[in-house]
Amino acid sequence: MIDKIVPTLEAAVAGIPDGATVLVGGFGTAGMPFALIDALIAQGAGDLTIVSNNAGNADTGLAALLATGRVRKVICSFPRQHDSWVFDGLYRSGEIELEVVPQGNLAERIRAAGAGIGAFFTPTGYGTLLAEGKETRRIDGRDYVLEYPIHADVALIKAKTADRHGNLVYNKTARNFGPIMASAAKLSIAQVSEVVPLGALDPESVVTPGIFVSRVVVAHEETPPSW
Amino acid sequence: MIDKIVPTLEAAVAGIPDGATVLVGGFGTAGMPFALIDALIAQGAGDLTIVSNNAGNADTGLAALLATGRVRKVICSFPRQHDSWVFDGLYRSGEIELEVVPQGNLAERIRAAGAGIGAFFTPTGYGTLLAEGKETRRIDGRDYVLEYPIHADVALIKAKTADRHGNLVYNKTARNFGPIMASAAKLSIAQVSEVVPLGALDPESVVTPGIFVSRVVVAHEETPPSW
Amino acid sequence: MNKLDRNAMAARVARDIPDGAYVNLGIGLPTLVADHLPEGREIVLHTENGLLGMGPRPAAGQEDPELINAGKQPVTTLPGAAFFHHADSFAMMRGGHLDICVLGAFEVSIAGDLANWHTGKPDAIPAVGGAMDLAIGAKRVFVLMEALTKDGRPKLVRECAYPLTGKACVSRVYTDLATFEITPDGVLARDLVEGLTLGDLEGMMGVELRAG
Amino acid sequence: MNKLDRNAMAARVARDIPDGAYVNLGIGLPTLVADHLPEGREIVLHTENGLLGMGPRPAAGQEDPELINAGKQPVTTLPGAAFFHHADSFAMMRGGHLDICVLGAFEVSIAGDLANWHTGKPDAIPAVGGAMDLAIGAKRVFVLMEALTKDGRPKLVRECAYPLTGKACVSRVYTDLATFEITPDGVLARDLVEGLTLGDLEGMMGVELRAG
Repeated sequence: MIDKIVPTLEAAVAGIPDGATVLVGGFGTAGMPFALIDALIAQGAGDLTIVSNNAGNADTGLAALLATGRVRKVICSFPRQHDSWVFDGLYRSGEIELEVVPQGNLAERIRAAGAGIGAFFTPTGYGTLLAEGKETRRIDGRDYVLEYPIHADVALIKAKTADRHGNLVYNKTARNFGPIMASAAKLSIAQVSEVVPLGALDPESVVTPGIFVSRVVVAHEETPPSW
Repeated sequence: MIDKIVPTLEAAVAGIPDGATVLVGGFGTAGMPFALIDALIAQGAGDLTIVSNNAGNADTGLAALLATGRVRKVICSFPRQHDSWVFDGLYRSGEIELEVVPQGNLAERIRAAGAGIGAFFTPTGYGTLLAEGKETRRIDGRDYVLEYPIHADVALIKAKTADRHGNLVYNKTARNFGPIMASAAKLSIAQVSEVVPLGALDPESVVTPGIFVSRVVVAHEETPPSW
Repeated sequence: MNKLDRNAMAARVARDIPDGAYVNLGIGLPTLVADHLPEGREIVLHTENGLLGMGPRPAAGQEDPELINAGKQPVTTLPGAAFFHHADSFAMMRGGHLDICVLGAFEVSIAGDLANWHTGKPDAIPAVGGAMDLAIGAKRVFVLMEALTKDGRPKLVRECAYPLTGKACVSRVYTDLATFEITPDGVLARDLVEGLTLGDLEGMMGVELRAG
Repeated sequence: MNKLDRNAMAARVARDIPDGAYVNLGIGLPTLVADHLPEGREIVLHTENGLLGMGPRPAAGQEDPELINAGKQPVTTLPGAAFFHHADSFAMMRGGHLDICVLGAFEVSIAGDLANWHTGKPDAIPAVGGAMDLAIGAKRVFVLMEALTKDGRPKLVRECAYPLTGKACVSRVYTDLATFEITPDGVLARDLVEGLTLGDLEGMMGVELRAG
């Protein structure tokens, strides 16, 4: 019997080791797994590498995790925001490493990890600072940069509905990084608003098949506005 | 006003030029766009390169197209079947070129074309006849072969339901190559069982967004069994 | 000489977006283009965080925190919309499926190089978001920007001084003074505001221009 | 010596598939494994043409031509099923998400090389399908085959004579004589059929074996 539903947030994040690379879903607050991030803070793993689109906003979610000092490195596309003061402070004082990746390369690198691709040539970033030192190649008259997959130990994502197999559907633009992150981590953990009986999700509309999901936990939380 | 619905199969395949590379959906008969293939035969374009999983069965569909002598080359994963006598004859008499590609590399090469990827390293096929002469690389202890995208002029696919923007949903395992082929061709043509008003498809469940679809035509046809 | 105001600039771009186009509007000034799309044209807006068929900002009180645009502002969906994940969304861009992308810029070079992501200041925290993907992510990339900086220096330049977002990617530059078409044979200027001559404009921009 | 029959061979493999496993069963003999999955285990079957949660063949008259497996035979879906397109399906395989893949073979080498797609005959039309993807497409690749060809030559060999499907990809080989575990330190043989000694088996297979 397959039952990936775990009863508590504590059980959901159990066993995440020090030194883990953790993918964290969300674009703005949409799809950001706040409850799982809080659970990870409580769980206490350190020396983490966090891969997410941003590097935290205000003092909650990712920013709260960064504030614990347990994050060694952030890989993201857009760390600097009007309310990214936690990250900004750590970065300026040299307490955190940063790898900035164009958003589409970030997404494709995560997808490549899940899809078993060893590396790929992307046109994005060619001829810019972010491609410095990287292998390039001209193919069919266009210039490309070679990018590598981002494999992770853990993914923390948020979806709308799950069944006990871990099949997921999402809500609107909260889908964003969830499906690809689920595929790229050894341990993929989804917080969802509700669990439905097996068979209730239409097989034509499942976005993340359960094979990509290790644990599911129900977390009732309001998504705070991003604006 | 966007209205991609065309009234006839003839209009659906209008303008396909000689020498075109044509992606043809389907795995077995599921998802095979028989009506569009028949229309292409009637339309008369020649010197074609056909990209499809198989190389035709019995005397209908792709096999009928091959029998016209208008196909120069087939790129596929599995040409040889118990009823692929049309292809077999052309191949043995040297009248058709064949490029055999492992099925997952075929799918990923089509996806890469749609996704603007210049080339990618895949583990599939490494160390085999099908990788002979290809660039290889060891990445993180695993061996990979470099594969290139398959860009096409035309895609002929079959879906279940469309709206006038060309948004598509599919039926069961007839989905197969449809979504990636739609993304990889300059002119993507879908035959569907029904057209619904704009807004009738759930935005969460659209599989192929209309941006990938050029023309939609309604074709009522029974899918013949593959077995 | 009457410079175009922001709304007039946005309307000028909007006029050139044809019926049926799939379009991504960048953050900032380009977002304003949505308010000026001509009546009677059906234009499908893409937002890179996973939506085609984006509609306008909802009425106050109707905002959904899980339905936002790339600028993280609340939006709506129009009939015919579709949601997808980030890899699919950027594949759509990188694969050249969007007809037009409208972006802001610090500088555009006469070769169509774009600089719009980084001031290059040594103490700036680098942050690129989707800028580099947008720069190469459409059949045609339009830039919408003021022609001059606040202290009067031209933003259409021989070579970008700011770090590049993308090379040779801009097709056309819409400004408050004129529209510039970037071509392999040089920059064409058109739609000069009343009272501005091509000679004046060349002098202000410091690059060679031809009437287009 | 009683060789296992096809059903006993399939049952032997099925016994080793744990509860909760995601599994792809190749065409031919491996398909038979589905009929022997032990009661009480929930095992999710993948078919590479875009379905997880594949169920058994439907009753006569209930077949759906658009719901088939990789062997193009009619199947059903079980609760919890999901459909996806070909690139996603093969990404799932190539990305190592399946726990087990069960394949037929012409030959397996003691290094775990697999040959199962091509006889190598000069007049054969090459056709690979998903064989090479399956060969590398699971955490563990099990081969299910007779130990000997019809004319008595071993199919577990020092080096494959047939063209390879994949290198060093096979974890375990189930046969009608014994089960072979491919390890970096050599091949372990276990589950020898009654009346067969390790020495007999070594003699028949022509490769060095250790009791496992």
